[in-house]
Amino acid sequence: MTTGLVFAMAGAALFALGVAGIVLIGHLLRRILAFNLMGSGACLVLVGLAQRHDVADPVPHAMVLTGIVVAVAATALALALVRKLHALSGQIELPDDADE
Amino acid sequence: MMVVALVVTLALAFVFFLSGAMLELGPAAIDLRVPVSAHLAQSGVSHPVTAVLLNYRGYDTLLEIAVLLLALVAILAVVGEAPAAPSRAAHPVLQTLGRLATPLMVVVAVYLLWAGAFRSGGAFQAGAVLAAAAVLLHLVGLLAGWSTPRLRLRIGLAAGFALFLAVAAALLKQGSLLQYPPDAAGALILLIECGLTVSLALILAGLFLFLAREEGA
Amino acid sequence: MTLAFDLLLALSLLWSGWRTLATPRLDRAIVLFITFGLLMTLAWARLSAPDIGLAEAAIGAGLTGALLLDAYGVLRRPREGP
Amino acid sequence: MNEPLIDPLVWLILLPLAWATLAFVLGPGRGGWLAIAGLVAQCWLAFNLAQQVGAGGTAVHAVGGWGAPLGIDLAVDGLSAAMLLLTQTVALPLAIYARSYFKASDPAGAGFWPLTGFLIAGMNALFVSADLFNLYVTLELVGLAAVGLVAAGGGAQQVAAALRYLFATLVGSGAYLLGVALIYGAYGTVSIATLVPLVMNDAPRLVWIASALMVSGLLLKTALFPFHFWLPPAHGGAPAPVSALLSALVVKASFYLILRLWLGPLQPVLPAFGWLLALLGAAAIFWGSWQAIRAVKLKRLIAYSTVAQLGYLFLIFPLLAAPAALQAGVMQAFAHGLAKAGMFAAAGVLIKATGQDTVAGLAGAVERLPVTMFAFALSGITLMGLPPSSGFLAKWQIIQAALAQGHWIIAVVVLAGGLLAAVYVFRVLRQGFLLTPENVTFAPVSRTLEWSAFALAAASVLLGLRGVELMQLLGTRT
Repeated sequence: MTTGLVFAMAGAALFALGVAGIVLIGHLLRRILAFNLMGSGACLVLVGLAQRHDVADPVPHAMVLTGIVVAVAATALALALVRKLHALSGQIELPDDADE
Repeated sequence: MMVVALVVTLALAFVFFLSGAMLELGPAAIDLRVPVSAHLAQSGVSHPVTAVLLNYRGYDTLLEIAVLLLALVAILAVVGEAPAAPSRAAHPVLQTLGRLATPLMVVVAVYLLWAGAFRSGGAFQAGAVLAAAAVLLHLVGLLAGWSTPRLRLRIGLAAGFALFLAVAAALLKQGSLLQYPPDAAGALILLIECGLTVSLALILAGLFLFLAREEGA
Repeated sequence: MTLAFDLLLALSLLWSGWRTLATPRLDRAIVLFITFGLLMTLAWARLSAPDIGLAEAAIGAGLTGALLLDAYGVLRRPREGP
Repeated sequence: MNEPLIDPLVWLILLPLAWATLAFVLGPGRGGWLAIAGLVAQCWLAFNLAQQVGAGGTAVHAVGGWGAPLGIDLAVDGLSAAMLLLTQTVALPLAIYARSYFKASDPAGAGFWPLTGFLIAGMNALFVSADLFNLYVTLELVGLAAVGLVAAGGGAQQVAAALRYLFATLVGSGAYLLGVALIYGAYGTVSIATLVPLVMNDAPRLVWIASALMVSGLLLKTALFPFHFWLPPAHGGAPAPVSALLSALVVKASFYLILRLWLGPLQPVLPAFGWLLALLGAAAIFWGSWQAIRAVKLKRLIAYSTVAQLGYLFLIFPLLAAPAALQAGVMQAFAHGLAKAGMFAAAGVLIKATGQDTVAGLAGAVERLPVTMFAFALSGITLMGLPPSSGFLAKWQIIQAALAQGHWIIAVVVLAGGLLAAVYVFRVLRQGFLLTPENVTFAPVSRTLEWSAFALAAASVLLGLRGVELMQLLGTRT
């Protein structure tokens, strides 16, 4: 068991935790937290699995830097939407999709 | 309750199978570390991660800055027109702390930008530290939230990306997009990184400060 | 020895991630999330990726944490619905 | 490599990025003419590229001059050239439509031009990318731009729809990213061209998990039944030009990527799931049509029709062994893209004129807005699959491919879907033919809006007569 593999597995678990959180939790701020856990998990797998023989590889490092920036952009957009929803309706959970 | 049990079971099974598949994996067929270091001399920088980020896979980074700028545009479109929140005066001690920390953070940012060429650091980290300084100033009440951006701020927000895009297009005459001539690569990458640092700092700070104005609205 | 440290770190990552979602109070959840970000920074250091560590600390834990705390401050004030 | 400075492949990405940035700098609501000028040039580039590909096969552009696997390659074959052509030709009339749709101070139009520019750049980049990680970045570009467009200037319901869409699209791209991470771990590269022989040679269990993750993520983004839950509120609630862009183009981007993976690097793995996708496609056709038949609101009806029409795209997957199936799928993407853009554009006119978004409120529309209702009917003809429309050609090809391989059940699904489409299209038309109620007035609507909707709808029918050229283009593949 190498450092890379340990963190790749932890990443897989974090990803699953994040997805389960997004599916199960209604509160929007928590869902955003869950999304970030999911993203961190995928990044850990990307770097950890590539380094399963414990030699650093710069290519996934650069990819993860890209991933982190994309994640913060998505988080900020999600927070702006949540705050707008709260300002308009006072809610912090998604209402049922009103069909009519 | 049934749903929770189902999701948790699925998640656990997924982690179990995925970990198992990871353990049985043989060595990868391709090792990119070889070409990464083989071409490092022509890349214009000596730090491999920066070489990947701004040269070998610079196109990813170009699109990634587009994502960031786009998120800011979307946020501005979502929150609409609103007056800027006034800065709330914090405790004097905190304000002094903010005044002291800011120049220090600027120095750290400049160092990070400069260091990116040959060791860990670069435009992203530098821009993030500058943005953090702006957020800190806002939190201690020395910087107001931003209202709808005027032309000058919009230019600042877009300049880094526009510069990157212009360089990428201009390099087409070398044969393909973002193809740096080896002798000018270092200078061009530094130019792009300087532009990116300013715009990234503004955008990242903007993600915070444009939202901060909504308070009390 | 290092393997034990890695395992401990990986478990703390999972634990803080789990608590972030499960803890009843939202403000604690956000603090736990920032803790999670700092633990991630440590993990990147262990994976010999200092570049990511720097970015994670500044963006992942710092900026995202500030954004979340700020949003929490606004959302916690109840507003009258329409 | 062709003349570098006018390489259409690269400029199809750079141009929309440039006008998006300029439109942002110009300020909220500005930049419409810039976008239209840019799109005219992009249309020309896309036609040019399609001609090049049709004549000389595929084109590859090594970004940075490094070449895969160290650098990122862009590659164009018949399939990508066709998708580029579809995107530019649908986007141009919609841009003309949108410029007249959003009034100068309309908050819904505040970010429209920069967001649309980034959206189109993202799609064009996606269609030409030959690198799995680069594709992830383009997916995020498209997804976040689309969410911003849905949310801009909207009320609580629209923001809620945007949030639901955002989480769906983020989970989708997250799953895709994890898949890419596993592929990189297994092979040490994310370049499609490099991966093809490697996966063919040896696909360990991890690659199966990666394939499942990537495809499920993309299905979520394509809104294939049962992942369609986010689509009706988002497409039904957004302003009409946005609904049109999203329904006609954005969902096709992730469909294209599934197809690309299927025919390329994941070929040894994915065909095992062909019938599953076709089954979901059939369910989408029935469920979406049924909901469209029941819908009270006009845009909801059209959004559910999108859920149904996307189903046809997935019927081709068990048939892909024959090249005719690919042609059928792309023809369906064209038919639905043009028709749905025309239909949402027509719906926008009707909503502006009647002041309400219900099917019941359309009484008298044929008398007052004949051009728009004619556009709606033409789009309807394509969706039903009546000759000589492109929809007919697409459905006919699916049926032919299915019967040639002995899968008559797929042919039955296609025919039944056409009948169901007729029910919801005629529901709208019948209401439009009713006499105008006494107390109802129609607000005047700009001619530009009516005629750009008409142009899209007419194109969807007329394409049926020029289908052969498109088919020939698809013959050229890497």
